[in-house]
Amino acid sequence: MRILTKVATLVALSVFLVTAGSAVDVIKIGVQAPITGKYANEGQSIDNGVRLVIDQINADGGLLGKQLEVVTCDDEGKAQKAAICARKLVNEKVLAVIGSYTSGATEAAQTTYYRNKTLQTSDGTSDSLTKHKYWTFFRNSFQNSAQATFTANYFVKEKGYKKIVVISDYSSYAVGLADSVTKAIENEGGKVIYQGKIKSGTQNFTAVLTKIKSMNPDAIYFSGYYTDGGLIRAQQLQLGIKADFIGGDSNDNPDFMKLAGKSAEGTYMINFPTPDFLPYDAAKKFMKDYNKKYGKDPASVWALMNVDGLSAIVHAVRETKSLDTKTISNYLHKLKDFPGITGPVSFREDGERINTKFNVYQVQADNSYKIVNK
Amino acid sequence: MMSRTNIIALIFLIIMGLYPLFADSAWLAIGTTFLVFSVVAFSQDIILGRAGAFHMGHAAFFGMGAYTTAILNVNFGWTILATWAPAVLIPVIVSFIVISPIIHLRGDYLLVATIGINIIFLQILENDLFGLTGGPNGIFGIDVLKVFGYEFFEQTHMYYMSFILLGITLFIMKNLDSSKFGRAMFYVNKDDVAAQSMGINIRYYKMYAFAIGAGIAGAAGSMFAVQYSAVSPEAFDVLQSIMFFTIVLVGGSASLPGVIIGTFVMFVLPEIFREFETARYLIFGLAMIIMMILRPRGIWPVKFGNIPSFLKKGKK
Amino acid sequence: MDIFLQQIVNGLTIGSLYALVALGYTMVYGVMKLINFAHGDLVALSAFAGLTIYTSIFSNGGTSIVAVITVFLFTAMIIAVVGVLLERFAYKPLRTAPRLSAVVSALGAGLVIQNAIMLIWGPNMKIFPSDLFPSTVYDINGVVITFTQFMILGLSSILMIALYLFINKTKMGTAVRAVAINQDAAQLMGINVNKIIMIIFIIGSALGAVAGLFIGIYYRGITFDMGWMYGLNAFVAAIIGGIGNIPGAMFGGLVLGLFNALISGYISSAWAETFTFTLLIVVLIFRPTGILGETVAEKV
Amino acid sequence: MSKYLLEIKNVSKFFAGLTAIDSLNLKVKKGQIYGIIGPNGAGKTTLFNCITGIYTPEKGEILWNGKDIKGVAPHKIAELGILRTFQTIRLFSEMSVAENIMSGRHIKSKQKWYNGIIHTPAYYKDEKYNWEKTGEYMELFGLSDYATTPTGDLSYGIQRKIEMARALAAEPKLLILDEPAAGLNENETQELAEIIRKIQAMETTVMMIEHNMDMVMNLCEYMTVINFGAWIYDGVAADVQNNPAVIEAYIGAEDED
Repeated sequence: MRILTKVATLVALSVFLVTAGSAVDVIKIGVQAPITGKYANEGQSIDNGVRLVIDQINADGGLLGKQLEVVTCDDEGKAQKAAICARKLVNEKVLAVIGSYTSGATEAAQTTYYRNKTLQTSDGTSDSLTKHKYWTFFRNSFQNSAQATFTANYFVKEKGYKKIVVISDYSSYAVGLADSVTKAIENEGGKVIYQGKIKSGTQNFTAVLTKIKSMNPDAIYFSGYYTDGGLIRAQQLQLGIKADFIGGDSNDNPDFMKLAGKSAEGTYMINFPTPDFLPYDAAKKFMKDYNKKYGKDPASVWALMNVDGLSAIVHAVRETKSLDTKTISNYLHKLKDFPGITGPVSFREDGERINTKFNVYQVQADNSYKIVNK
Repeated sequence: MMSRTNIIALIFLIIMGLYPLFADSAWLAIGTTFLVFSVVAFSQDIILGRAGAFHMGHAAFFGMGAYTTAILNVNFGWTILATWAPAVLIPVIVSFIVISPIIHLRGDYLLVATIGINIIFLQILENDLFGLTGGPNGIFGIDVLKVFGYEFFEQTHMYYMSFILLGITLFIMKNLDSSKFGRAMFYVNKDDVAAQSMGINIRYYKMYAFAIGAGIAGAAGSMFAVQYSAVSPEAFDVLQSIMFFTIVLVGGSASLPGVIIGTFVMFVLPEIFREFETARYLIFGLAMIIMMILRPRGIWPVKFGNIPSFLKKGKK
Repeated sequence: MDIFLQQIVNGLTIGSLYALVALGYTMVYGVMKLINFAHGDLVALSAFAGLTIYTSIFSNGGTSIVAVITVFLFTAMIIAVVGVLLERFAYKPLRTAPRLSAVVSALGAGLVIQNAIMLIWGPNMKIFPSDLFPSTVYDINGVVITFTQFMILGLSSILMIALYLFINKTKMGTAVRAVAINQDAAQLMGINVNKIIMIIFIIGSALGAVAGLFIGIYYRGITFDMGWMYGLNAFVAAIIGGIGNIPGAMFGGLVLGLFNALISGYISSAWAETFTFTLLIVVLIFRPTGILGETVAEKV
Repeated sequence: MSKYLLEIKNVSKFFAGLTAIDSLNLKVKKGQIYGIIGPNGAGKTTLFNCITGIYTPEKGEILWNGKDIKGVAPHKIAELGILRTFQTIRLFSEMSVAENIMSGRHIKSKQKWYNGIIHTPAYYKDEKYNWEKTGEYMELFGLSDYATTPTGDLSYGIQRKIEMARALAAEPKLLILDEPAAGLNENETQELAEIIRKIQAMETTVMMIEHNMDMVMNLCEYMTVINFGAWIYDGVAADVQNNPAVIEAYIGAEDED
């Protein structure tokens, strides 16, 4: 028994030394993103984007004289996996976590990061992400409600839709967006004749669409993700429903066009400016570097948003010369117009990014985008 | 004199008890989940390995415990300690309600019906029935255990809480095995016609197994919810049930060391081989096939003959 | 009324896919008393293999009957071979082992196939070209049938009738039925049981392959883990119809497809599986061996 | 109180239109060794299955101490004191001899539902008592040496004994033996007969199906002969042996074999 205790102490001591030794030299940055699963191409883009920027920072001499190291954890876009990732990244003692892509996975991890004083920045758009007012959390995109107001205004004022159908899946993000859009449309004086839900991943949406067909709508708005949106659009036209199809921000992905095939043409997307349309030089340079390193473009603007979140944190560390997350957070809460690749980055007291704008794109025959809003 | 099983159990408990001294926090987290999963695997074993009911929906009971704690704590503000009793009792009550109409189904039919129960449970969670379950995102921000002002939030605390739960589970299993109830389950499992001719009410003992199994799984679920501070539907899906089912059969039905080994092989090994990320489940599947071909009754099959020593006279 | 008819058409389409997959389950179960958990993953494998064959041989795209027939034949052959290998390596060594060991082996085999797909084709969704079949749409009094739906309904009916005739009218089919009833007796009568089991895996896998290709063509997006969902639904269909019973699997598939479409259309797609499994449990409570299954008296 | 321990009144059992038992009547007195004989397929085992609740007869009454027990669940029948053995041995073959016999003590054990989770002083007393009883029955059948051996590893003759010991451990009022001598050699059959006598001495009524005529005639005080599910004759051994209908049934059956 005494020998066992000795061995145990020895092992514990060496473990302590090893971890203590490694913690000094590098600053770890966590990436929590869906590397596999349904949203894999978005998750991989985020991971790639972060690694690209970090490589550049390291090549320029690092941060506060230290090298940065990326630790990626795959949350598969699932809440429970996200909770496990949170524990893992906290155990790795990362300074900040970039991600995740989905609001659900982001929210599931939030509390753990907050309890362990780890910064987190995500592109999740659910309003609820900032409701706790955790000082560790920064949203690098925009709130659903902002998008909803824009969408409603476009539907009612610009297009003059009379009969609008709103569809979502069951995720809190999509339901939240659909509810806000419905409410906003009614505030604008428009009419939502049907609000339906589909089960993500079931592939067969004809049952709901057949029901919608009988209502003869002039617009179908889908607030869920591209993996379902592309199929809904294709099945809509197969069933001979003539209505316009308008997808919320999460439909903006190349796979949408592949899934919809020829039916993609004429589809509308409402999103933050997509990478190609970003007017900033920094964005153009980022896209070029990304393409050079990975041989393809990032899946969508979300990777760029997350990169901006990372850049803002790195900027704050440089300015405050501190690795204390509370100090960094205090600085970020007052950040104004930091030049990001998706435009100026400013945060509110609750970690909300301010000053974001939207566009409506129409998909052309060659699958390119055209801005159609005023 | 101690029996071989008791010695093995003691060595195992000592190793697991000292484990936090050796492990860093990441490994401690894996160790904690290992303990929780072994508890669930034992409860699955009561139903599958002992009573012989083909039950492939155990994640539902595990999830019921987890969600009971999560809902009562987050939505109703109960303390974690106060949620323990309902986290055990609700799965027990639900098992009575949903299993009793199908308990008479034979073999594979019961297997599919229990998969169905798991899927229905999952759908209730995903569809946010009564606005309680949080839909596909689940419930976040579950509290930690607080007793007399102490907060047990560190990984080591979680580990030892799970360790104690495993201890309690082993204690119950031991008591079960040496009682009329544990034996009756085996009789029903091995030959149900002979068992009922001996006066054993098959229905009663299968339900008894389900009730105890559900209760223990519920307790483990409660622990799981607190450990990760979040619960969400996919942690309790059919694939998870299949894992518990496989743990028991790969390790050895009704065998205490077998179930522990099964949990280790099915849960910890994949964690160790995380480096081979992409190929690991492929290898894992192959291993399942090979294991069943080489050891169809499990790695460490059960040995019967656990009788009082005064009866052990023979040499044969 | 035409909405109801539209739902019926939609339901029959998915129902006949379930039926094709269910036949694979029911034939294996009938002969080996084994739930072939890997069958759904074979269906998924077929969709991926078919996509690769199509894009590598007919990369210029475009609809051509030759292309479609080639893809279907090649894919069905490949999946049949995989099915036979599956039986040889994962199930045959376990024929005399405890029943649950074979179940675990089947689960392991499913994991192997699923992850092999992921390693070969990657974890992301792959998308079928939209021009494999012409995008013609038939509108019959407001009820819309696409060419693809028409093909699914037509080809699966033909395959099912062919299988029914094979099982009931040919010598080989009689041998299959004999092995299903009593393996030992069939062996004594000079039937080569191994050969029959091989034939069953060939037919079951090939039918699953056809279903897999149709899933790809009809729904376009395919993922490495989709086999599980289709497999489970098809398996439930087989049980509802009466597992081990070939017309039962066809009947069960169509019933489940229709039931699903009507539930999704008139109640909620979110509860579709709850209704599916409630139906299953109710059927099992009242008819423990399925709707068309025979009740077997137990011998004591 | 009825005069008879068990009374079968006009019992009929059908399988998919076939008549397995046809309006059968018989009466078993307390303390008897009662034989049921008849050719293969005569419906003897079906009759036992009806008595023990595995089958429910479509017609007639099964009176136990004057009360109808038709359609009562098998485990309840066992609780009433009717225990049985099987024609094809049904032991819990992976389990040890002691554990098998202990299953007979199930209905005598007074453990409460919570004793499966937590043990109480009453549990310890009950558990010890029943294991001791198990030990007594192992002693009685000469099985003590095999206490920890899995029954599947033992010879046919010993397995038959274990099955009887298991049923007897439940202290039955009526013990039903389905071909107890099948597969036994002459010595073992001899031993078996002695054991059955001992059982009778323990005030247990015995009903048995047996093809070994020497043993039946030697042991059974009264017997009923059935063929094609129907009564042919009943009486004491000497009468049965000389009855022309019985002889014909047996010879006819042998022709068919």
